[in-house]
Amino acid sequence: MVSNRPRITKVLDVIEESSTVRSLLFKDEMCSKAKPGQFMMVWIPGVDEIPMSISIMKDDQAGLTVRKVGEASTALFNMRVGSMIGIRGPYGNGFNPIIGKVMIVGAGTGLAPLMPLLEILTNKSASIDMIVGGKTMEEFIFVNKIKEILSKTESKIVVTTEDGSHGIKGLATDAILPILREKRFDMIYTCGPELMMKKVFEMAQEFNLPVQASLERVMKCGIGICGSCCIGKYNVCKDGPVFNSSKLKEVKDEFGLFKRDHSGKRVIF
Amino acid sequence: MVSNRPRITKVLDVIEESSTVRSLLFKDEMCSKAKPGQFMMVWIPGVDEIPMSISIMKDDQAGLTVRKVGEASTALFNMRVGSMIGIRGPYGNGFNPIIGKVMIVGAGTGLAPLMPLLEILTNKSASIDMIVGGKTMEEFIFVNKIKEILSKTESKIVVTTEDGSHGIKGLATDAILPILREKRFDMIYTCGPELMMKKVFEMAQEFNLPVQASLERVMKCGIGICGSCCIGKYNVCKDGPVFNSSKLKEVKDEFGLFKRDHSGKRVIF
Amino acid sequence: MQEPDLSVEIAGFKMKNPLMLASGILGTSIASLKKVFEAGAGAVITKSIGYKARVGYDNPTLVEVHGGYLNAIGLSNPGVKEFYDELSNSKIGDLPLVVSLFGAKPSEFKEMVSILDELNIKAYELNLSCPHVKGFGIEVGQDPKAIREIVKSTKEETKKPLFVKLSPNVSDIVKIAKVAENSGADALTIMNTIRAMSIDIETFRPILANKIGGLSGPAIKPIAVRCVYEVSRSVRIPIIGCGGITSWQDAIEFFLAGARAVQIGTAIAYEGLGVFGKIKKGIRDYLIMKEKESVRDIVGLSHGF
Amino acid sequence: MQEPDLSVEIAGFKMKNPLMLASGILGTSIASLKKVFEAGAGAVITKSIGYKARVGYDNPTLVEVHGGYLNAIGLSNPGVKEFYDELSNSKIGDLPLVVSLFGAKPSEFKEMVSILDELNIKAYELNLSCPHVKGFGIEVGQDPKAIREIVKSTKEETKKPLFVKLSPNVSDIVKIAKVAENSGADALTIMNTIRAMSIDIETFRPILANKIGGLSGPAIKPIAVRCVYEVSRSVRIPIIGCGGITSWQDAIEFFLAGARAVQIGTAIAYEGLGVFGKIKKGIRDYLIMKEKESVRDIVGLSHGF
Ligand SMILES: Cc1cc2nc3c(=O)[nH]c(=O)nc-3n(C[C@H](O)[C@H](O)[C@H](O)COP(=O)(O)OP(=O)(O)OC[C@H]3O[C@@H](n4cnc5c(N)ncnc54)[C@H](O)[C@@H]3O)c2cc1C
Ligand SMILES: Cc1cc2nc3c(=O)[nH]c(=O)nc-3n(C[C@H](O)[C@H](O)[C@H](O)COP(=O)(O)OP(=O)(O)OC[C@H]3O[C@@H](n4cnc5c(N)ncnc54)[C@H](O)[C@@H]3O)c2cc1C
Ligand SMILES: Cc1cc2nc3c(=O)[nH]c(=O)nc-3n(C[C@H](O)[C@H](O)[C@H](O)COP(=O)(O)O)c2cc1C
Ligand SMILES: Cc1cc2nc3c(=O)[nH]c(=O)nc-3n(C[C@H](O)[C@H](O)[C@H](O)COP(=O)(O)O)c2cc1C
Ligand code: FES
Ligand code: FES
Repeated sequence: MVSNRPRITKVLDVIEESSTVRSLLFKDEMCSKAKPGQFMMVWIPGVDEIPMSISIMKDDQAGLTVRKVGEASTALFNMRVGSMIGIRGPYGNGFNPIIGKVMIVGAGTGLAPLMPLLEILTNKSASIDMIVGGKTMEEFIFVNKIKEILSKTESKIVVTTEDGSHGIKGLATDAILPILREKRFDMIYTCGPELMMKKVFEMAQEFNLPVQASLERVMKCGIGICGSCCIGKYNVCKDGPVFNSSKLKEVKDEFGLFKRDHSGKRVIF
Repeated sequence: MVSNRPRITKVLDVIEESSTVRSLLFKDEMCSKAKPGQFMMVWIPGVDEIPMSISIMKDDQAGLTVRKVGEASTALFNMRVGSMIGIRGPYGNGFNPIIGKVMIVGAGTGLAPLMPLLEILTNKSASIDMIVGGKTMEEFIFVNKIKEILSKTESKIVVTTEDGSHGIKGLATDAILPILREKRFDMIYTCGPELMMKKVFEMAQEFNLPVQASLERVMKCGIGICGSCCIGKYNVCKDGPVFNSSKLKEVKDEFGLFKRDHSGKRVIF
Repeated sequence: MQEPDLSVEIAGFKMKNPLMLASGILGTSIASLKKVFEAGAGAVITKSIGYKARVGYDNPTLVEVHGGYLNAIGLSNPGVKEFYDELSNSKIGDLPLVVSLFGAKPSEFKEMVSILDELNIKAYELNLSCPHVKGFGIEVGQDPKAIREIVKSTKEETKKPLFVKLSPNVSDIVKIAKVAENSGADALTIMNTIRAMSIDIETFRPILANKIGGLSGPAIKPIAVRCVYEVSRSVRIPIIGCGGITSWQDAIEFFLAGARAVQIGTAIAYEGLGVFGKIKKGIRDYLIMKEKESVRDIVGLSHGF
Repeated sequence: MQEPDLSVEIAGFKMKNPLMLASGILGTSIASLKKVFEAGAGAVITKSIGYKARVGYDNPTLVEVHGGYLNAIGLSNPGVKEFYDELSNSKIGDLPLVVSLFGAKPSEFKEMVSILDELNIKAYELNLSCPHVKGFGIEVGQDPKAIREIVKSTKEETKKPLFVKLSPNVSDIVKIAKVAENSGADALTIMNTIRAMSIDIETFRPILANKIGGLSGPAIKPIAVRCVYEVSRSVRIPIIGCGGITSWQDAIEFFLAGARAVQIGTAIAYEGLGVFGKIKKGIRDYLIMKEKESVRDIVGLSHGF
C-alpha cells in the first residue's frame, strides 16, 4: 500500500568480490524482479541511506555490490549474514536491452548494474563486446563471472588496467577505439566513472552509435521530488539513472563537467 | 475511494404521496442497488442530515419517501426538481427476503422500506398478507401501488384506519390476530411506530413466528462508531435497522420502552 | 517460547492488554462498552460526559476524508446526573471502565467526580482537548493555568487515577504535558483529533454543520507518534497513545515511541470490533518474534537511537 | 460559454493560472523549474535558500506513510551567493519565479534580498515554518516578535511582493497570520508541513535520520483547508493554499475555502508533473459547469454559509 518505505530484510550472504568490494544478498520480492540498471535506496539503520544498483536478481532474492568508500558504504561493506538493512525501490528507468551487436563498457562498481543486463543480453544478442577497466588487478570484480556468462555466446572480453597488472595497460576508453574502427555496434552500454562515460559517449557520437549510460548523482528521495539528483532538467533517480544519447546531449552542459553535493553546490569533475 | 461522504445529486422527480408525504427520486448508482430495508443518510445542505429508508430503486436511480415532521423532513418535503441533496450509504443490514408465506405489517412512512421488499417478495413468495395501518384515509400512502404489485400474486391486503375512514376501523395490530389464527406464516415483516412493532412482535412470539422489524433511533455517523443509535448492545445503523426475533429478544429492555434523544438521554415511548 | 505478557498497569489500574476503546466511539451505554470489552479491549472509555446535557451539533457530524474522518459531534451527552442513573455497580461489574469528562471550569469537574466516584469506575480521563467546541476543549487544553486548576482540583476529589487527554493543536505539546504532570495527572492520553475541515465543491458548503471538526484516523498517525515520542521523553508518568491506530504494526509503533497503552477509535469504522482481536494477536506474535517477555519491554525502545 | 479566466494576481504578481510549484520540490535548478512551468504551473518556487550553505540532514530524509510523506531534508541549500551564481536574468527569462528564503534572524533575510533583488524574481516567499530544523523554521514561525521583525526588515529591502509561509504547528494560526499581515506581508502561504514521525518496528528506530520530519500529502489536506478558511476570514491579504492538493477537486476546495492560488508539492510523487495539466483542466471544466467566469469568482465562496 505504502511503497516508498524501507522494507527490512536480512543479509543472507556476503560475497567477497575484492579486498574493497563485497556483494550482499537478501530476500526482496520487488527488487528481485527489477529491470537491469534499476537501483534501490538502501537503508543502513543508524548510518545512512544510499542508492545502490541491483547487481543480482535470482528467485525472490536481490543483491548489491558495494565498494567501501565513505561511512555509509563502509558500514554496508561490513555487514554480516543476519544484519538488517532496509530496501526501497526498485527505482529509475533501467537499461533497455536490445537484440543485436552490443558493446558494454564498465569500470569499478559501475559493473554492478551491468551484470543483470549482461545476463539478459546473452539470451538476446548475437554478440557482446565487453570492455572492463580498472586501476589495478586487485580491484577487479566479476571478471570470472563475466567470462562464464560470455562463454555461452559469441562474445569477447577485453580487460584494461591502468598499471598493466592485468590485460591491456591503459584506460578502458583506450581499448575501445580500435574495436569501434573494426566493428559496427547497435548499442553501447556503459557505467563507471562519469569522465569515462563522457569519453565513451563522445567516441560513440563520432561513430554515430547510440549509447545508454548509467549516471550517478546525490540522491535523497529517490522518487523524483526533492531535486537533489538533478542534471539539466532531468532527475537521475526518475528520468535515469540510464540516459540515452539524446538525453545525454540535452545535459551536455553538466554531464562530465559538474555534479552537485548534498547542499546543491556545484562540484567540478 | 472515500465512501462515507455525501454524494451530491439532483432531485429528478417529486411524487406527491399524500398531503404530508412526498417521494423524491434521484440518480445514485450505489443506493439503486441496495438491499430492501437499507437506508441512506440524506444531507439537506444548510439544514441537517437525516436517515431515510430507500423506498424506490430502479435502474441507476433511488428514491426516498418523507413525511414532513420537523425542520429537516419539512425541508426535504419542500425540495423541488433540481434541488441538490447529498446521499451516503446504503447503510444497515436490510431485510432478508424469504421464499414462503409472509405477512407484512406497515404503517405510515414505515411503508417506505417495505416497498422494495414487497417487489422482491412478489417474485419469490407463494403468498403475501399485507396489513397497512394509518390514522385516517388522507394519510395513506402507496395503497394503490401495493394493490398493483400484489395483484400479480396470490395475495391479500388489509387496510385499517383509526377513524374508520378507510378499510377496517382500528389499529393495524387489531387486524392481525384473526389472520394469525387462521393461517400459518413463515415470516412477519414489519415497519412503523415502535409500539406497533412491539405489539406485532409479541403476537408473533405467541404464535411462535419469526419476525423482522425495522427500527429507528437517532443517527449521526450511520456507520457504527458514534453510538448514538444504540439499543442494547446493538447499533441500529449497523446491526440493524432490521432486527430479527432473537435480536429483538436481546433488546427487550429497550425495544418499545425507550429510545435516546440527541444528547443520549432516555425518552420513554 | 513462553506466552508473552500483554498486561499493562497505569497508575495502579491493571489492564489485561494494552488496548483501550477511545472516548466518543460506541461509548453511549454500558451494553455497548461491554460488547467492545468482549471483543478484546483491555479497557473501555465512555464518551465524554459534561455537567449538563448537551444535544451537540446538528448533522452532518461526521464525514470521511482521505485517510480518516472528520467529526463534530459537539460533546453531545446526557449530563452527569442522567449518566449516573445509566450506570450502577451491578451493571458495571468488573468491566475495566474509564469515564471521560469534559467541562469549562474546575468546579464542574469536581462536581462530576463527586457524583460518580462511588461507582466502580477504574479511572477518569479528562478531555481537555476537544478541538471543535468553544469554551470546553481546546481553549482549556491550550491554557496552562486552566489545566493546572482543573487537574489539581479534580485530583483533590478522587483517589482514582486521572488521565489527562491532550490536544495536538498547540505550539508545544511537551510544555502542556509537563504542566499536566506537575499538576498531578497520573497518565497522559496523547492525542485527541486535529482541527480540520472539508468543503463540498458542488454546493460550496462546509460539510459538517459545525464547519470545523476533528480529524482522526490513519492520516494523523505520524503526528500522534511524534507527540508520544516527544512527550514520553520529557515526562515520567505513563503515556497512552491514540491517533490512527488501525493495525498491530501501528500499535507497536506507539509502544516503541513511548506509549504504555494505546486507544483505538476510528479503526472500528474500517475494521469493525474485530480490530481488537487482530491487533492483540499481532502484538503477541511480534513479542514472540522479537523474544520479548512483555509489552512493557518494548515501551520507549525507540528512545535509544 | 466563454473560456473561463484562470489567471490570478497576487500583490501585483500576475499568474496565468493559480497553480504554483511548492517550495522544496524540484526547486534546485532553473532547468528543473522551467520544466515544471512547461508542465503547466502558473508560477514556480525555488527550494528554500539560506544565507550560508547547508548540507541538510543525513538520509533517510524521506519516508512514505499512509496518505502522505514525511521529509526532513533539513533545508539543504548551496547558500545565497552560490545560488545567485546559478541564476541570471537570461536564464530566468520570463519564468514566473518566486524565491523561497529561510533564515534565523532579520539581518539574514535582508542580506539575501539585497543580493538577489536585481534578478528577475517575481516575488519572495519567506519560509517561517520549516517544522524540523532548530532555530530556523518553526521557532521563528511561532514567535510573533520574530515574524514582525523579519517581515518588516525584509520589506524595507525590496519592492517585490513578500509571501509569508506559515506553520500549522501553532495554537492559533489566525493570530500569527494577523501579525504577518500587520508587519507588511503581501500574501500568506498556508501551510507548511506538520511535525510528525515514523518508527520502523523491525529495528525499533525512527526512520528519518533526523527522527522528526514534516508530514505532507493528502493526509494533511483537511487541516490545510481549515487553516485557509480560518485565516482568510480574518485577514485582507490574499492566501495561497498549500497542503495535500492532488486533484482538481482538492484545488477547488481550497479556492472555496478562501485561497486565491494553490501550491502543489507531494502530489508530484503520486502523479508526476502531469498533475498540473490535469488540475488545470479540471478547474476549467468546473468553472464552466458552475457558470463562473474566473477563478476569482469562487475564491472564498464557502464563507457565505
Ligand atoms: C543510481 C546509483 C547507483 C549506485 N550504485 C552503486 C553500486 O552499485 N555500488 C557502489 O558501491 N556504489 C554505488 N553508488 C554510489 C553510492 O550510492 C555511494 O555514493 C557510495 O557508496 C559512497 O557513499 P558513502 O556515503 O560511503 O561515501 P561518502 O564518503 O559519504 O561519499 C562519497 C561520495 O559518494 C557520494 N554520495 C554519498 N551519499 C550519496 C547519496 N545519497 N546519493 C548519491 N551519492 C552519494 C557523494 O558524491 C560523495 O562524494 C550508486 C549511486 C547511484 C546514484
Ligand atoms: C433507519 C431510519 C429510516 C428512516 N426512514 C424514514 C423514511 O423513509 N421516511 C421518513 O419520513 N422518515 C424516516 N425516518 C425518520 C427520519 O430520519 C426523521 O427522524 C424524521 O424525518 C423527522 O426528522 P426531523 O428532523 O424533520 O424532525 P424533528 O422534529 O427534528 O425530529 C422529530 C423526531 O425525529 C427524530 N430524528 C431527528 N433527527 C434524527 C436523526 N438524525 N436520526 C434519527 N432520528 C432523528 C427524533 O427522534 C425526533 O424526535 C427514518 C429514521 C431511521 C432511523
Ligand atoms: C466520532 C468521534 C467521537 C469522538 N468523541 C470524543 C469524545 O467524546 N471525547 C474525547 O475525548 N475524544 C473523542 N473523540 C476522539 C477520539 O477519542 C480519539 O482521540 C481520536 O479519534 C483519535 O483516535 P483514532 O484515530 O483512533 O480515532 C472522538 C472521535 C470520533 C471519531
Ligand atoms: C521533500 C520536500 C521538501 C520540502 N522543502 C521545503 C522547503 O525547502 N521550503 C518550504 O517552504 N517548504 C518545503 N516543503 C513543504 C512544501 O513546500 C509544502 O508546504 C508541503 O509539502 C505541503 O504541501 P504538499 O502536501 O502539496 O506537499 C517541502 C516538502 C517536501 C515534501
Ligand atoms: S533523489 Fe530526489 S529527485 Fe532524485
Ligand atoms: S449512527 Fe453512529 S453508531 Fe449508529
